[in-house]
Amino acid sequence: MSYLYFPGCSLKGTGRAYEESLLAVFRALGIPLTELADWNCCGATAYMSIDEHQAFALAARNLALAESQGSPADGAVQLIAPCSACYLVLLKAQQCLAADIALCQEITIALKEEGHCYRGRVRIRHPLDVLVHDVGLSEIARHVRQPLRGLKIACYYGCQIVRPFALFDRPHDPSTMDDLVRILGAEPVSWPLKTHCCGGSLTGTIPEVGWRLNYLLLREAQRRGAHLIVTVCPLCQFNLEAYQDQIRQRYPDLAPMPVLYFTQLIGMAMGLPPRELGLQRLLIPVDGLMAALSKEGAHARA
Amino acid sequence: MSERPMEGERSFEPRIVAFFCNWCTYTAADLAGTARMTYAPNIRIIRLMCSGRLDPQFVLAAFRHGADGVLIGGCHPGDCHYQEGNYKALRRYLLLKRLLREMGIEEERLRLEWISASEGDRVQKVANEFTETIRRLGPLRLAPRPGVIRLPVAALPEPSPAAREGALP
Amino acid sequence: MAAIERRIRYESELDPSFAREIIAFSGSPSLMACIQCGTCSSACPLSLYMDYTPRRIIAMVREGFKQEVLSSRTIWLCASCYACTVECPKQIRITDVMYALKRYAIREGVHPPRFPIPVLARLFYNTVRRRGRLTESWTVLRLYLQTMPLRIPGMSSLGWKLLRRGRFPLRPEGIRDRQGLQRVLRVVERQEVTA
Amino acid sequence: MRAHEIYPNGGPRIGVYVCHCGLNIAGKVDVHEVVEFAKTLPFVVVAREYKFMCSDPGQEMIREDIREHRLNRVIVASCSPLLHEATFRRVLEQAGQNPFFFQMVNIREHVSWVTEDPREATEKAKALVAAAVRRVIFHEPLQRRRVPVKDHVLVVGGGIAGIHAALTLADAGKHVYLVEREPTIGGHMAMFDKTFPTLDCAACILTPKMSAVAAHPNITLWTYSEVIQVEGFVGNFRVRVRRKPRYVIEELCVGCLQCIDACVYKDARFPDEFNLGLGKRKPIYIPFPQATPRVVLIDPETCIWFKTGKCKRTCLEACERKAIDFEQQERIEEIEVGAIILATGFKTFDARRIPEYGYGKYPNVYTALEVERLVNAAGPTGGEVRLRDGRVPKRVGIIHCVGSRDERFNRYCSRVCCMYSLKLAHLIKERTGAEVYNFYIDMRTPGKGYEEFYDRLLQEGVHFIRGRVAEVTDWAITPEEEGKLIIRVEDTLIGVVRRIPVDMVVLAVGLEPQPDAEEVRRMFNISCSKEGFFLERHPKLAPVSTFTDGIFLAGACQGPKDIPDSVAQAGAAAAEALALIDKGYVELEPNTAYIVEELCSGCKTCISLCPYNAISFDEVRAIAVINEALCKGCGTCVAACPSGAARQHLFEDAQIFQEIEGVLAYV
Repeated sequence: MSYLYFPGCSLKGTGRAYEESLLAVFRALGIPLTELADWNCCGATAYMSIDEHQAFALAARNLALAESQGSPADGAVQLIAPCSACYLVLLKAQQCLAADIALCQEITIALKEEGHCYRGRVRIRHPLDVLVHDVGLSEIARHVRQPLRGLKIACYYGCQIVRPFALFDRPHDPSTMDDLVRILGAEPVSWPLKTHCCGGSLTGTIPEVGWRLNYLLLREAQRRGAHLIVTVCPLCQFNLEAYQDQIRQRYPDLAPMPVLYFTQLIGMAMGLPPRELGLQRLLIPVDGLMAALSKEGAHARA
Repeated sequence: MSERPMEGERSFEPRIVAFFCNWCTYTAADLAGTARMTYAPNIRIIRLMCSGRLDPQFVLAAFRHGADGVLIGGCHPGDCHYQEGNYKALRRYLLLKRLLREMGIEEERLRLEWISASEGDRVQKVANEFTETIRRLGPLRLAPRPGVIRLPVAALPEPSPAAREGALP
Repeated sequence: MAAIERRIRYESELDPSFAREIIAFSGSPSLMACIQCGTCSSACPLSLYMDYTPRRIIAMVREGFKQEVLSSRTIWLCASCYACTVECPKQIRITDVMYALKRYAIREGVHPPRFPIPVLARLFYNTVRRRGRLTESWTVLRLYLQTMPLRIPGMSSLGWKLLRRGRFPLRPEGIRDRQGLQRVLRVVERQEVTA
Repeated sequence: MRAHEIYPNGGPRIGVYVCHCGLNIAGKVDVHEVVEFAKTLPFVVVAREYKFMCSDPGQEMIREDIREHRLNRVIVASCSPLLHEATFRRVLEQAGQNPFFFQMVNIREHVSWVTEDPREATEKAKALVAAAVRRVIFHEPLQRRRVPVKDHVLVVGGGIAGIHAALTLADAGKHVYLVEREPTIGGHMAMFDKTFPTLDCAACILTPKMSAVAAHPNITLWTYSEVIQVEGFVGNFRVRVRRKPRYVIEELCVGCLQCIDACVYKDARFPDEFNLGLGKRKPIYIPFPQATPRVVLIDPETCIWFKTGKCKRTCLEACERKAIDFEQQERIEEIEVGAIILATGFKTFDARRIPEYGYGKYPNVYTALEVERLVNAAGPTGGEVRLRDGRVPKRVGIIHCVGSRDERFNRYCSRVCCMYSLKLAHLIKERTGAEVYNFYIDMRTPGKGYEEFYDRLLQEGVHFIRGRVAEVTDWAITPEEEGKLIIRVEDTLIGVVRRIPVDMVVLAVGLEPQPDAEEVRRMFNISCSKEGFFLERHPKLAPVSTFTDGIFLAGACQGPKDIPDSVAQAGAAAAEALALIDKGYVELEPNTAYIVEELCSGCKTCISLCPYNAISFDEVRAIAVINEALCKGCGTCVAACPSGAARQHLFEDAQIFQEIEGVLAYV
């Protein structure tokens, strides 16, 4: 199956390593991934706060582009959206357009201005969903060169990929990432904050509020014995990683906790070169852990 | 007594005859009433004991006498009060659809629905939907329709033997 | 000591059509079915900072407390995590109600001045409308300049680190067919006005 | 031929009566206009309106008109025939008319209550009246069939409702078959320690009734048994019951329990169903000491002999009366009864369906039913409230409305949870001295002595926090939360979100229909309401009847109910059953099919269609013959007869054709 890929604005900025590692992993698995040409902002949270219908139009334009650029499989073009916010907004727009005929007409008329047309034949996918359900855990296991043995990981799903529109995992106690992490040889820690919110853009707008939320997440991961947190969303990753200095000034009991994209973790286990995975872009490096791992790996091989 | 206005004089109001079985659908229609679920006034309900009593002639008669649509309501499969009358209704319904097609009547004018005694909301939904379907299809144009009541007294059919035998008080 | 305030509300101070407007705006008629159980508030990760809990916002919307609702901090603190929407036993789309309230407040211009969240929303909106995509670096810089200039020194080291790691590219992003997109959005806008 | 020639008394003389039903009809339909319209219809001699046609003066008005105007046909336009058809037919009878010269027009449920616009409602009412006038002209005099009834009653389900119904009927001298699926009767009530609001000991009030059932000469008690087939109709049901083998001969076992002591398993080690797995039992066991009948049973799933065929079978030797029978087979019993009472009860909501409450994940989250066993003196802990690790909880949170009042699960209020939560709060506090928190959405205490009980709990210092809990978690934020379960809730009366650490969480799970309610419903040919409980014939006026005559409902199978209501309903169901069978016969609607012999071509189409084998073929005359005693009046054969020879009383083709034309002629 071939997939179209909708990066979203963050994957071209703070989340560059997400894009790099995602592309690297898919390449290594031999799955073609084509970036959607001339994609635009998905119409996420902030835009929806100003104008809902315009936000839907933004999302629908991307869906229309996907329909014209992709080749359908099972009647729909598969469009991968790695950012949780993009994933949610595209899904939301799709479901609202399907449910509300008047809205759908309004958006169709507007899209015609640019010569686009959306017919509802796109399936919006999160890469976690694709990797676990399309590619399959056994196929990924086949590609693991350097099992992440001994690594304890807090799988952080964040809010928007599991609720309220997504269907590929349980909204209260998702487990796909835990299963994936286990296949890579690492150990997912049991922690109750898998889907608690990171605060989204609040870290930028009301920093103290956002920082406290992230402090609670980081502290709990730390207390449950996690070596690192793995995320599926550029905003979650940024919030959890970038403000750790600021958080520590207020809450000194916090030790540095690396925060990786799940695609980076897969890449590490597959033995892909760190630079291809954008590991050098992390603010809290995993070099130490990597070194320990490769020693372990050497041990295992010997 | 108001005569039915000519088509085109005002917006078309479909005339729909509904045959509901006593145990499920008729009861559901009662429930819709008890729950005050309003729906299109175009549905005229005729009670049968079972949808299996539905003689295909009833449907044809309804169309002949001016119905624009006919709705049949029975118990869900497996729920028939008389074991399987609803399956018989289903067979006749399928046959009727073919027949209607042959007669040049749109087959959407006949609809069969399984509605259980607790599904008052379904009566509402089906009544509204079906009325809209028929409204979209427009009036059924067959032979001229009766306007005022013309009870064919002279042509009263023979009463059944029981009546003839003078059991009347 | 805080100023003593009158807490009574007279009917003439309320807006009886407010609930209807918000229902239409949010597409969530089940709002009227709220049983005030408070699940939304306790599911909300941010309710601890809110002046009114989400449950109270629903109650106030329903009763027409328009002024209080639109000027409350609550609606801006909503991070759209949808926890309340998923948990609500009456299936009220609370997140969408919050979006509707934000849009209403921005339209009426009643949100707290220089409050960073609506400012960010506006910056985001303008950039996307103009260029089709967002450039995170510039948006954040503008936001800090407009709302929290004094915090810039404290954040500069983070900015520098991000720049060095290539995570803060300053080259503005944009799509090719900007005019086309703007036409699309203008048509949506026109239709909304006529509707 | 003209109508007056056909009808000896000068042709149809019709009276039309339109009911206001207070404002129920008159508030929407212009009743006066309908009456004036009716007067213009052929053969209508009188047309009148009245506020309440079903009232005495209304009925009298019709009777008088029948006499005065020599009416021979009557139409009443009011509510649903399912409600008052019998009433008005009786009116005709009282006035010396055959009751089947009557047609009812449903202008309430089918018109005034479901139509927005008064104009349209009035027009619809007129159309339906017109149809009825046309129809009733073709009505004929009919006689009701009388069928004798069997005077035995089947009660299905041996909880408190079934027990009470069975005892009531047995005391009235009727023979009762009480069939219970479990090895003992007693149902949920047998699991409780105390009952609200009086704190009566459940066992003290229930066990005497259980023994009375076992000892009653008029009751045949079949436990560990299930109804597998129901045939027939009111007064004459044929029922097959499967009696599962308990591998112990009931008649011989005296309940000495020596076999249990003798079992090769020295310790009880299998989860015990009666204690919801909180206690243990052996493969040969008795559910609880007061089980009725007091007869042991062997569980073949856990018994070594059944699993491997190798066991010393020490139980055999231990039984002096030789009651143990490893060869026992299931038995099918066939009975004939006149009435059936269903008292199949409820099941509790599966708390795992709300993962955020952590049931099944955190060991110290319990369902209320489990806690009933914990506080029960005969329960696994001897009545001490202890957590699974043996600790006594110091702080306990009780979460109300688990699975109830929730669009995602059950929309309805389960009615009993508030009160049983209060009871458990009281018992837990009494036994442990713990701080107890109740988390409720609304307190519902409508019942005799219920509000007073709530007041007592308030005074006892139990905490009542108004708010639905979003989450139970082991995620501690502050030091006092370490090692506890934390309940996150909005205290809605104060308007702040609180986190309350507790040692034990009790989930007040709601009541749901039994998982097999749907199959039972089909077997007994009754209906279920939307949420899956059995549907009563009328919520107010026929609350224990079903749409199938002769089948009655008692207890929580009809909807969530507490013990007093279940018992009251069981008494009502018993009275209805008694009223039915005591009369000795039932009158059946004369809506049977018949064959007009001269028209029958002998094609046999009808014979295979009849679900009741009521049609046979007369080889000599080469025609179909209908046995009216077997015919139930569905009319399937009538609709299928190609020559029009099969007809149905009360639903004659001519009548229905007139009705069709009637509703269409006037729109």
